[in-house]
Amino acid sequence: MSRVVTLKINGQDVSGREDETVLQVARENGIEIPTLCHLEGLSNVGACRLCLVEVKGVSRLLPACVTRVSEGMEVTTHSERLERYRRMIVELLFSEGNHVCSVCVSNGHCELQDTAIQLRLDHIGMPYRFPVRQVDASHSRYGLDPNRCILCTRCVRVCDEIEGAHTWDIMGRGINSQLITDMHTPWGESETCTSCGKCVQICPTGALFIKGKSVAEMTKRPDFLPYLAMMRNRKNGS
Amino acid sequence: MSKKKIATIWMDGCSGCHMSFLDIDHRLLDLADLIEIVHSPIVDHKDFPPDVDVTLVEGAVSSDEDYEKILKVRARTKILVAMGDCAVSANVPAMRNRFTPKALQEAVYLAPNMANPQLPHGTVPILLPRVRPVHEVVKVDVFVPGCPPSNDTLFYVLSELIHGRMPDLSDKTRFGA
Amino acid sequence: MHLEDLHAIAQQQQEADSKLEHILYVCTGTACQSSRSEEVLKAIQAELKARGLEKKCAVRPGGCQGLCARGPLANLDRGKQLYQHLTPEDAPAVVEALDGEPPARLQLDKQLPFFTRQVRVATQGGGLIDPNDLNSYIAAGGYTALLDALMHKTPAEVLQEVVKSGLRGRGGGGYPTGLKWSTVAKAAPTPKYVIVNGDEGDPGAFMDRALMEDYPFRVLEGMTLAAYAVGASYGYIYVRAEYPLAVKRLQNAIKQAQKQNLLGSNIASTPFSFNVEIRLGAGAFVCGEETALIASIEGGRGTPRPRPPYPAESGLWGKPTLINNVETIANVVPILQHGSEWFARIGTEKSKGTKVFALSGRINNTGLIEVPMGITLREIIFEIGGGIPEGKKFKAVQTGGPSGGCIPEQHLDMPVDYDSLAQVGSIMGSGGMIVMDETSCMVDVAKYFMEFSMAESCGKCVPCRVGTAQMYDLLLKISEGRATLNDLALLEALCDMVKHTSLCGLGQAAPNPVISTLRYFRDEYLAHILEKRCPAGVCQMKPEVMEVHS
Amino acid sequence: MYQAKPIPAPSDDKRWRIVNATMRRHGYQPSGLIETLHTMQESFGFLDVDGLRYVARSLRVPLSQVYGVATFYNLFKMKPAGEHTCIVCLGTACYIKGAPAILSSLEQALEIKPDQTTPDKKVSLMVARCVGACGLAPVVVLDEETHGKLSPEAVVEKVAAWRVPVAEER
Repeated sequence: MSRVVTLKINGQDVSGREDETVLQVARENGIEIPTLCHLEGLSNVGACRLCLVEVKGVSRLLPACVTRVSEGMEVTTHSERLERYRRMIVELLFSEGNHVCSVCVSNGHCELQDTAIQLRLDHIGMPYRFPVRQVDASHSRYGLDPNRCILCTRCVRVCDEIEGAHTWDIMGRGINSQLITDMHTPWGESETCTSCGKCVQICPTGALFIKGKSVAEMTKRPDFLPYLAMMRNRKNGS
Repeated sequence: MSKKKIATIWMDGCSGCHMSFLDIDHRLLDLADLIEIVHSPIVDHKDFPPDVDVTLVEGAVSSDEDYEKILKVRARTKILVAMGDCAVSANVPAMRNRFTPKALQEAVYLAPNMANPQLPHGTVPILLPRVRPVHEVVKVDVFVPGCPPSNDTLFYVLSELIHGRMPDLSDKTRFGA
Repeated sequence: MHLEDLHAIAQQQQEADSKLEHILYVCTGTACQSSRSEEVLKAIQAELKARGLEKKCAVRPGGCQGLCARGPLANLDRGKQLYQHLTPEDAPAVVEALDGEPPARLQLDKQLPFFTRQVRVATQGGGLIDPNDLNSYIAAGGYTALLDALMHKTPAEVLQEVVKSGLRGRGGGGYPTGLKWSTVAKAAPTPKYVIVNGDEGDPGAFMDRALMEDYPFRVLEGMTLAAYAVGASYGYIYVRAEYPLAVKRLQNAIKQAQKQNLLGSNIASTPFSFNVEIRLGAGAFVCGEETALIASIEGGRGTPRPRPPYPAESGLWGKPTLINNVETIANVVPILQHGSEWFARIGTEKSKGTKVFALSGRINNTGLIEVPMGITLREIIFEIGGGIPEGKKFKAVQTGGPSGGCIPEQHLDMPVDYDSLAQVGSIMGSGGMIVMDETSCMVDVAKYFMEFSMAESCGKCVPCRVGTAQMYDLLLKISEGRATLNDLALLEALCDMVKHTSLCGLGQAAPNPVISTLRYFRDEYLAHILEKRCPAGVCQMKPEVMEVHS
Repeated sequence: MYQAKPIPAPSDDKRWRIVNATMRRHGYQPSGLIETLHTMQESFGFLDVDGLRYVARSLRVPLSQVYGVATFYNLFKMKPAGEHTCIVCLGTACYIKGAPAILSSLEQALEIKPDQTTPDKKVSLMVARCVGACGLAPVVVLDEETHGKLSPEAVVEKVAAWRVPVAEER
């Protein structure tokens, strides 16, 4: 059993196990830190950078999702600077794709939209890039609208780590990175997809959706994940 | 106290924001002593007047006409309000940005089932290569996202502004609301 | 192979050499090869043969003599005479004058500050070692350090020498090498790995290429010493595929070393075993980052992951892994040969030893130099480098590539060391040093580097993926005279944000060229924005017209 | 444990033996993927989807991962290159010594952009980050031969010579 450590988050004394992350301990204590790539039950990639926090004595900002708590640590999760950076990150995400909330299936149930509201964004200060991206509607039950994709790779990870199919991955790099199925072949023709739909349920935006849903009708149900992750770990003997 | 001069303009948008504005309904009458609507698609004033206190802008900047209009409006307005998602984020109108204006016009005007397929000449405004939100063209003072923003929101914004306060919209509206 | 055998080989070689009247080394590095140095070598060989001199005089392929701009270069009798601009047609003239004066146009003054101001540690041997021949390396003292360590020192003692030397990482960061080694040495004795990072990706940097091409055995020996010190049994050299000659020579070196039992199982009949494999990069700058490099060796996309855990604790295949840059590793052999005290006497208090720089751009003596830390930029540029050609005025020197900055005239008298360079907004970097004169536009230079970082961003984290693209667009806008002061403010806000929030070094450092040029050349940005003109006359102004569809 | 059946190479092209040899050398481990792609690229000049599928199956790497890796690295090409290649170095030294002028002259003369091939399949135009021969800046690599200090005109002339049809011998 791992040791219990005490630390301060935003001046509040809290305790956690030393194998827990700052994010976990913060959430256990009702302190919300925004995240988009993190999801309980999946491995962490530390890619969205929204959960960066300040730790006393460390000059760099640290991602709460992968930083372990330690004795005497003093964490600040919200500051003028962190909020500014978080707003800019969300602005970058909005400027990168084509996010048209008003006609999106996930309007009102979107983690990107929620994060923007939480951060009190009323407009996007970065020039919109308006990329040209093709919708993939070849799958019989699900659709992919890459215009709404924020490359959080939750779908890639759930497909690989939980379902074990590894149908999804990222091709290209940098600003040209793109979500693909198999050899960049249409989803409906995938040789590996089991149509389990886990990717759809954990997608934070309307990028992956169930066909036939109209505007604002697509609610996601990611809560199956911690349970499946636990069962999988048990089988693997860890 | 002299009445505040209020204007509204309509660029590339569905007019839903103006509908929402009209839905303010009788409460508009409450404001009647305080404001004067000097220009609006609903009151038919030909040219945009100078020295406007507040202009509510609906729609994105999409054509040469919009572009010239917004420059003029900005120059003649003290407080410019981007009203609704089209003005704030270019929203649905921007969905045409993946096509060139030429391809778009051909798809619309030269569709095979058209009775008399021909491209318009000089009769409609010229499309800009890309639809842009208002703040990418001119400075915007107040952003009111929403598709459309509710009449309550618009009433709140207007009342705050005419009383010389900046509205805090953080819990009142959002993108796509 | 034992120490005595090494000495015997060295002695044999020296005796054989002493019987020769002349030995000529012709540089066969990439730059000289592209000026036909291989043909020069063959022509001189043929000429010697034709004159029946091949028993008396030897002409051998050698390493970089440094002054690449004047290649092909050659070195006669250990520096007695230097040659420049050789062509195969010059072979008769060269052979003719072996005992006398070669034609003036072929003579290169060995008293040039370019040569006299250098201090050679990593490039010890001065290119007068045949990179294809293990015996030639042994004759120059090669492998004594390794065998001495294996026979007479414990791993801890080898490690201590490196710690005491004060050597810092030459790949850019300047992390103390000894500390890195200690962490890996302390890690649990599961399989451990040593990786030599030869993925030199900075545009305008070619130090590691030259070191791998000219001293492949030194890289191997250094790597083997590192493996012995930290307890690793397997190693990888990760080389850019764009460096085919380096790959070829390293492959050859591995084969020869294996044959002589200087690499492989039970090296020199000791219990220590170490094997090395070469892995080719495939064109991704980000793979210079430790965790991305590891992902690439594992066969995946070269995307970095958050640290900790550091590779020293959990690296390749999750095992403790030591990653050192080529130049760092090349310093290990001289340190163990001459002792840490000798090494620590070179350089400054906090930056010991030397640094190899690739000097290029608007400078007379472009090429490769090795200088002691603490030398000033002015000495490098105006003495060693011979100043700016065509009487032009110096504007800035860029160090650290896309992660570094531009240093203006006012800081030229600053000593070159890790901390001073950081203070003025640049970094030591891997050693590219590009000189710019008044014909370079600093906005254009910043744009150039941002384009690089944007194209090389792996795309994993948001700030780097989208931030570099947005910054590039803003720089493009500024360079074309379409930007406003608001755009400049947004650019600066993005620089700050991308620097502090990106996942890895590539993103964190991507804004540096912009930040440093804004710091020293803000007036150039303002000229583009407010006056719609490029002071250096580089950028084409494209003032915004309302683009309409006609 | 699931064992993939040995799968046949996409064709009986002899070059697949070379690719197989690389995979064998890496014990058919997934970590051999990049080395295998290098061999494939050297043997065939580019990576095609059927070939990638074969490699994926042989090394037991997911299809999407193979495609992700192949498109991540600059050196891997998904399309065949032309008969000749012209690589313009855009390293910093070359950049400030006139590489952009060389590149734009070539773009004009060949009417293609970097990473494209002329319609006659004669010339592929490419750019390099740095070929490490900064002393010779600006540098152009013509069919693997490094040329330094050339003017835009001289480069265009050399490249144009590739496109002149060789007169048929009678």
